[in-house]
Amino acid sequence: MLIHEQSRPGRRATAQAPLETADHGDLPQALRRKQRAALPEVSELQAVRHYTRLSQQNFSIDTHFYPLGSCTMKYNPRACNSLASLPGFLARHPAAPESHSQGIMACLHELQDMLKSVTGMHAVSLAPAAGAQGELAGVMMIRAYHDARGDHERREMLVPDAAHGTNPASAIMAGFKVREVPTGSNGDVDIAALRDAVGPQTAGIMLTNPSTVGVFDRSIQAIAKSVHEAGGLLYYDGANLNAILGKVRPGDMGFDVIHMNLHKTFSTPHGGGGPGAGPVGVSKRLEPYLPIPLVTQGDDERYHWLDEDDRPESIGRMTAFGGNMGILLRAYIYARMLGAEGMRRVSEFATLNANYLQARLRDAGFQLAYPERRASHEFIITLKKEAKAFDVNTMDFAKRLLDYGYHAPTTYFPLLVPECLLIEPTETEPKEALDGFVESMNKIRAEAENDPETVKQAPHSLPLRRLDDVRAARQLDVAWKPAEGTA
Amino acid sequence: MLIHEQSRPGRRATAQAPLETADHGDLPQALRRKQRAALPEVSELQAVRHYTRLSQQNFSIDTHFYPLGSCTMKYNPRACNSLASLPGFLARHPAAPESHSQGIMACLHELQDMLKSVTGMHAVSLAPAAGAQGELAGVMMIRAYHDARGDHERREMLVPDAAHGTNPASAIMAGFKVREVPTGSNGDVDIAALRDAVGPQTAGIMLTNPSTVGVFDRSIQAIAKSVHEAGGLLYYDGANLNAILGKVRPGDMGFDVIHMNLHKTFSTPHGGGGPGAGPVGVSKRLEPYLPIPLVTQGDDERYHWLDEDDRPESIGRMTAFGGNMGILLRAYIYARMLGAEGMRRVSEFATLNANYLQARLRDAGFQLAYPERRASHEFIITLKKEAKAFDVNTMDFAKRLLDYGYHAPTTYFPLLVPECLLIEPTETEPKEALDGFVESMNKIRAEAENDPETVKQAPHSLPLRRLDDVRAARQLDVAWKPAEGTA
Amino acid sequence: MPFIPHTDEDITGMLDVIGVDSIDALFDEIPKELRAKELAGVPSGLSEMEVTQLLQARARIDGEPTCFIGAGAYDHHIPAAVWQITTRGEFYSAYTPYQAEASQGTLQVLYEFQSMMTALTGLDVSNASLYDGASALAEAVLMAVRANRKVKTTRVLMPRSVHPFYRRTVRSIVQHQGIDLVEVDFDTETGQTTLAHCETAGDEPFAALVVPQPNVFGVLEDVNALTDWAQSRDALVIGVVNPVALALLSPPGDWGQNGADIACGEGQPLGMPLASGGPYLGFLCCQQAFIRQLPGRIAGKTEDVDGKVGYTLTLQAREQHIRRSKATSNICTNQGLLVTAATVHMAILGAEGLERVAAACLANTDRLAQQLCEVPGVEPIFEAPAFHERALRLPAPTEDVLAALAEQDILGGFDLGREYPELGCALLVCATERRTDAEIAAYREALASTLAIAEAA
Amino acid sequence: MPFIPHTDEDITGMLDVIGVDSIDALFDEIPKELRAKELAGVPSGLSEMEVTQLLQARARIDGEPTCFIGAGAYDHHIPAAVWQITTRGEFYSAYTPYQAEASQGTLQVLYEFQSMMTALTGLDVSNASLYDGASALAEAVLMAVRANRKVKTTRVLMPRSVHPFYRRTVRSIVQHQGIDLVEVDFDTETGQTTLAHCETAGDEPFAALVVPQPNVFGVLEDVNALTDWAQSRDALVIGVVNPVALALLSPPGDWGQNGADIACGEGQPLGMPLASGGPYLGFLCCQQAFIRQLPGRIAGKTEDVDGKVGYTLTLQAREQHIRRSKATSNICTNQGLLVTAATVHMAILGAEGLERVAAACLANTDRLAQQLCEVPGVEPIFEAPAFHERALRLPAPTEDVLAALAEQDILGGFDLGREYPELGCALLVCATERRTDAEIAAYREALASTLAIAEAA
Ligand SMILES: Cc1ncc(COP(=O)(O)O)c(C=O)c1O
Ligand SMILES: Cc1ncc(COP(=O)(O)O)c(C=O)c1O
Repeated sequence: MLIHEQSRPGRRATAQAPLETADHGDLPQALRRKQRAALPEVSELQAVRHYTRLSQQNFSIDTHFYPLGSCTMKYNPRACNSLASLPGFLARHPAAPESHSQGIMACLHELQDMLKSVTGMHAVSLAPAAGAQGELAGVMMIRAYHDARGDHERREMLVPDAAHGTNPASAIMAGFKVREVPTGSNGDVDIAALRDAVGPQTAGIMLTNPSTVGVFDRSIQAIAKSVHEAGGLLYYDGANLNAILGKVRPGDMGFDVIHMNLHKTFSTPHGGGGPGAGPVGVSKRLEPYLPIPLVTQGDDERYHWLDEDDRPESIGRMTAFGGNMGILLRAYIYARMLGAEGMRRVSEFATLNANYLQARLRDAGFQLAYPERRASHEFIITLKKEAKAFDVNTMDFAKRLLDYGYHAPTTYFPLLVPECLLIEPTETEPKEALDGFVESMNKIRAEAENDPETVKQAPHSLPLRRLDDVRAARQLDVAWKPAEGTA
Repeated sequence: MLIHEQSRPGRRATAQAPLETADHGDLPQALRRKQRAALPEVSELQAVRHYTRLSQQNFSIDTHFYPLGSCTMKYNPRACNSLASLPGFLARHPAAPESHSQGIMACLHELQDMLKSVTGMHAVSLAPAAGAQGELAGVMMIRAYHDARGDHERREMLVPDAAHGTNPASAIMAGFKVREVPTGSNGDVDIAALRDAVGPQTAGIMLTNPSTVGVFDRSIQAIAKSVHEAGGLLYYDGANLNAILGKVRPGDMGFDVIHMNLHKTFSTPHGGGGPGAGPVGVSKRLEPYLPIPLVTQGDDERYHWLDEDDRPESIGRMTAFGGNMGILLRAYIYARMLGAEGMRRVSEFATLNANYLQARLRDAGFQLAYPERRASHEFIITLKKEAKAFDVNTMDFAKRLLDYGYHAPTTYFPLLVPECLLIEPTETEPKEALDGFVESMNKIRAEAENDPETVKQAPHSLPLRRLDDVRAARQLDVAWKPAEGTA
Repeated sequence: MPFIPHTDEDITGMLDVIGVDSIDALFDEIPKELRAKELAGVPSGLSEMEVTQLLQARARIDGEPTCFIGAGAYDHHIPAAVWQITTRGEFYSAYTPYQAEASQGTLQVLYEFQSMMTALTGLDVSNASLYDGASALAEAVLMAVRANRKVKTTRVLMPRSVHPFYRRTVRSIVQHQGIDLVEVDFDTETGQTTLAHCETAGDEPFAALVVPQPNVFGVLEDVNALTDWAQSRDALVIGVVNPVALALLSPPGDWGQNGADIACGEGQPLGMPLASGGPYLGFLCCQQAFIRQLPGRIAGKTEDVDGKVGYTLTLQAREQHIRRSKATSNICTNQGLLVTAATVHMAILGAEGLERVAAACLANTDRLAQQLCEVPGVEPIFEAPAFHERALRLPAPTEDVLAALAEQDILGGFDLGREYPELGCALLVCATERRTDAEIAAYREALASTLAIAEAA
Repeated sequence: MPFIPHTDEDITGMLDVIGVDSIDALFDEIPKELRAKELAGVPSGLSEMEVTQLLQARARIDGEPTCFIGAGAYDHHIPAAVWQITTRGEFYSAYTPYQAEASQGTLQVLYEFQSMMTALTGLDVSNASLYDGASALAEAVLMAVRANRKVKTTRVLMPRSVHPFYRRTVRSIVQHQGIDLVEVDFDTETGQTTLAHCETAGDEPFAALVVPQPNVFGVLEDVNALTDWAQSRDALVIGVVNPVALALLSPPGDWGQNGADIACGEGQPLGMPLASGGPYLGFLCCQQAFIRQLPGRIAGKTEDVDGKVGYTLTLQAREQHIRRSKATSNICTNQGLLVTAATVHMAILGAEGLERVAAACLANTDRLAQQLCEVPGVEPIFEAPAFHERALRLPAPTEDVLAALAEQDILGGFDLGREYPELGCALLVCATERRTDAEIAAYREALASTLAIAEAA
């Protein structure tokens, strides 16, 4: 039942609004609202009960193993939330003067430094609000760089076919044309194809390494060389940074720009779809273009903002107030708890878990997409064999996993592997969770063989059975509306 | 699965203990622990996931209608929790000097005053930790009063048969003998029997009004007169204060002592069984005996504690540190949000809800225990008709209600009404919840008639079916123990 | 190992299964020469206790100033229930609801949010959030250019009365997509964008007109006239609105003859703490006709195989993960958790509660402006009716005045003069419902003495 | 109406069904003359915003002093997860699990708590909490007298080294049940209760001996000798223990030849904030033989009709709601929510984590005592090994010194001299793992200058 359906005219959570009725008599009639908005009218208990019960209908890290590939669903330390919510942090207005902002600025400045160190980049801006915005900022900086050199012909961005959809979409937003580069059968970029693709029109390439197919591209140095020699720059999609934290740095691999998804690698909440934070790091030559604001520390040890006036070449402002500060704070807290040694452990154990799960699934007879390769922090299996044999597809497996109490891995991404599951267990899951997952996969395959309908009709144990996506798109209903004549 | 069963030797939530290993070399060997305690060894995520999922297995006010008679399960405003948890309140040590305690003391002092006003008593102590401890304090004060007057023969406490079990148990703890007083068929105390019972041995009577049978005892003035004339005092069990808040005051009814259950009337959390707070209020003649500490305000407007030294006749200290301060604070916040007018509304709407639900159930054919009477904030129905006709008892009804998403009312209490349900909807429930409850009761009766097994086997929709209480008591297992030979 | 559950035994067993003898061996595909050394810039790990002490000190260091700044972020009361619910693990630690059956909580919240936003804005459909108000405006501009089938142009009229940070953000984001942002000036008497000013943009067609309500000065624009004017020229109208103000003000869907086409804005006033600027929440609503041009996620109602109502992400073909380079936007992660907060907030306040908040802010800011204008030399800049901000002219440089006030722990407002030099020493002040009479009086006193000193100097 | 959902329409409809025409009519059985007038002492209601402002001011007013007080309540770090989980509505707003099937969350937590407490104390069974440590000791005393079948006496030996507040609470609660509390003195050199002191209680039998470990001075008692001595006289032994200390110290179940019979104490150090003294949590454990004398609730393991494991309250026949005047205690509402916090806390820390906390407290208090004793005139009072508190003798009246320190926002400790005049100017100090070196150094400086001034005066 919707909260709107629990509404009764005149019901109120009275303690929550000013009790005294203030006058607003001098608002011109023509600019006033004629009819109250049809917001629900419920008591505070009703709202609390409704949303508490709704929350219970979610799978989440705090309740379930959630091996959603590419998303790094790992434990969000609770301290990050409570410390970022200290009254002193929550109360600060974004336009408060520096005299009253030293606490948060100290955290941001240290975070900039830690991110530089961890990525091997020369400078970092925390401004972008999420990964995709970091991508946009990143490719805009590539463009600004070429433009500043008068190199206006470089309008083509290379993007591997395995790339996340945000990569081509961001390149387009920055005014580039996108050219796809194929992935070789071993999972690495097809280097010959890449060499054919580069040229004077090449602005750069957007890569993630390890890539979205879950392997570390061994020819990264050759790729870098080839793109750089053609005059292009290398963009690093940091969504997979969890795999290499403290082990190998994008800057050392030859990347010129990187964005990081702090909501992945630095474990800030995914929040049912966000918020995130997508800081960008750059090599020295791109530094002038970083999005503002930046935090700097003066000789007096005090922190200062750098904004448009201080950074005339900046690509500018990505949001009104400098980004998702509360998320940056959570990432900072997490980073301080991990420390250098903890960061290295992140990638080590993420990789251990992925390789273990990969080995166990392989041993159980599931087909790996890249059987010859090490898994990074994630890996791909393809169920095309099962799909053919039992007429049960990957989505059916995914839905049936829900019945077994596991969130499904990412399905049908990347696009180049048919019937695939992209599986990312993360470092915070215990071995028992991985073993339980394997056991469930085995059971489901047995069901697929013996009782395919059970799998095809899944889920069975959740509040709802399988939902009709087609109906949702055909008979569009995206907002509750009051019945005619009411409200 | 128990958290212990998820334990693996050497697993740690490392961020949570001091990282540096401190020395404790000089503890004498004979006093040291030989083997680590078998506490679970889990990661932080495992603990969070385990307890988050466990929590989801509870019914609670925040998730369900919970009409548990005598318990006043109403909405616990969330602000009370967050404000009582402000760092300044949480950090204060109980033995902090008055110079550093003025904030909380101001709240406690005002709470004392508000409780005086609301009960019509002369003075209040906030010390008792819950209702039962308030009762103990109350009857101890009665004893101290008689003793101080040299009236040492008064060793008998009158307790109506309908009283809550804590009443006789508390009287015994204070060294009284308990004498039961019967309830008349109209729900009021049998006044003739009472008159027979009082005498020079009478220390007092413990009453709640409205009583636990859900009606207001109309002869309260006669009762008071009769007990007082016999030289006894009147004790008011404030568990039912929600019914009369702002409408009629125990002090005005003639009571000499009262305890309040702030976790009921003042809506502090029930917490799965506690904590509570059981302040006591007294008439002037009992004031010297109040349990300590008390808060007083000096001429300098500063607050001071009154403890043993200041109050030589006090019955003393009920807990080490003066009571459940955080709960008192929550009650204070609630009281301030309600204000005088809000308090009156509490009893009005609690009573409206109870009488409405009573009327609807009566109209639906359920038998009321006291059909001639107004309900107070709660009322009793008896299912003895249904039990006889369908061989389905009150407990079966209760369990089946769980399937319908309602917590069961109190069952088999008070003892004098057979097959009874004591139903207390509270003022914070909307009419829809009451209507839904009636509908479910009707359905269950129909099931009892047509398909009694479904009712007798209930619940069906919860994670567990009906639990075996007898087995629990016979094959006692009250703590997990590590397997022999292991830690 | 913080947050890592592996025991030594686990590690050995797992390596065995994999068939390697050290974790390091798992990284053997990474060229040796690339392997990272020490992370010099990262200090060693702290325990939660230590990090708590550090952060508590940081949170304390800046004191507890009284805030009279608005300018796009507002210090409203947030019911305690809002964040206690929002931070429940099931909301906090879930991801985008790709498996609808396992995410009905999030999905229904999105649907309810969309319903509430359409109710507030008077438009047909809403998405499920964008990053913030400014980036939402950028998306709205791009969307309008795509959606306007009547005129094929990339010109968009952008009044200068739109918040300067919004205008800059829009410029950053759209600059490489050929959008031509044409600035429109405002009337320095009233602070309003008049039709006359709009006309100066010339006769060439334009795809859309942006209409802020209230505008950055707090001033109410004549939205009806502006809407009709733009639509009569085949342009779309994009309202940039404050959602709390909408409790009192005519919703974009009601503007002019036909209503605005698109509305966007900052959701922060709906239950988000100031928190230095984020995370907040951009919202974007539009008329039904444009839904396929709407960027961002959308939750839709549907049924399961038994006919039970449920919710799912819909129209995903607009999004980057399906449409890739042809998507309506690159946005992926949005502000889901803030949507949850806003939804709970609106459910608790209801329309009447929001109206009370809006009215109290209005009254408080009136009182503040009145009192400050009693200080010699301080005067209102604009005449037109305003919502809960006021532009004031000071007899001394705004920057100096603000610095002096800050020393007294009063954050006196937003320095308008820096953005609008033509207004002179201009200050934008705001007093939400949380500002008390005592705080307003203290501000007045502090301003009076500050200006007295400035004059004496 | 705050927290009341009724609309006017609801009210009318409901009154109709009841058959009365006003809410007031529902109170018509209350004699008119008893009806309350105005509630003069209760101010009008405040909105949540107003009450927030009020409470924030109250929470701030006393500053943020550094706390070196222990004396029964300890300033430990509490993992953030503990209270974020504990305050989840399903735990926070549930009642006693009378309907077991609808309360498995609470019940399993109780069972796990009992399991953890038996592990810590080395005893067989635990109840599911009492109000606090002091009232738990009172219940333990009553229980021991009931449970001791060998000697029929109501004499109980109570060392003076037991916290004075505990002794007073015990006295209040048991005074009318004929219990004879016999005080036993301590050795002023070592701070320990020796057998010689115990012997002074005379030859008469006694039902139980209370043994604090550590005692109120932080000093470790020779629990093995005391236990054997008492049990050889057919008395039961009641340990009063600090649960964090138990991570390092021999558990009551291991004391002497046969182990203590009962152990109780304050659970506050297991995840409860200081919070002015409560809500905390009393725990009570005992050997299996005494389970039917144990007061308070107990959760037990059982099965449902399908044989699935579940939990339920058990042995309720001991309790007041069944046994009424013959119950083991009058307790009903206990400290359930704190049990939840303690259980999560212990699960997160584990035995090794608790051990680290205990060791860090020990080391910190050693350091503190050492540094304070460098101040001229300050010296340790006792010689025996101690846990995380130390009794120090001051060269000036404790009360004055504490007041002077408090002015510098240092809460210097607990005034022992007030309770034990024979110790002179005595101060009990404590430094938990949260106290930093800088704070300890600051205390030392402040004490030195305070005493220097005192001497000069
Ligand atoms: C590989 C990859 N790149 C980019 C992104 C986009 O990041 P965000 O969702 O933070 O915008 C994602 C996120 O899902 C991703 O997995
Ligand atoms: C009528 C009555 N009296 C007394 C009590 C005891 O109060 P508490 O549980 O707070 O100890 C209760 C609580 O259930 C009760 O209902």
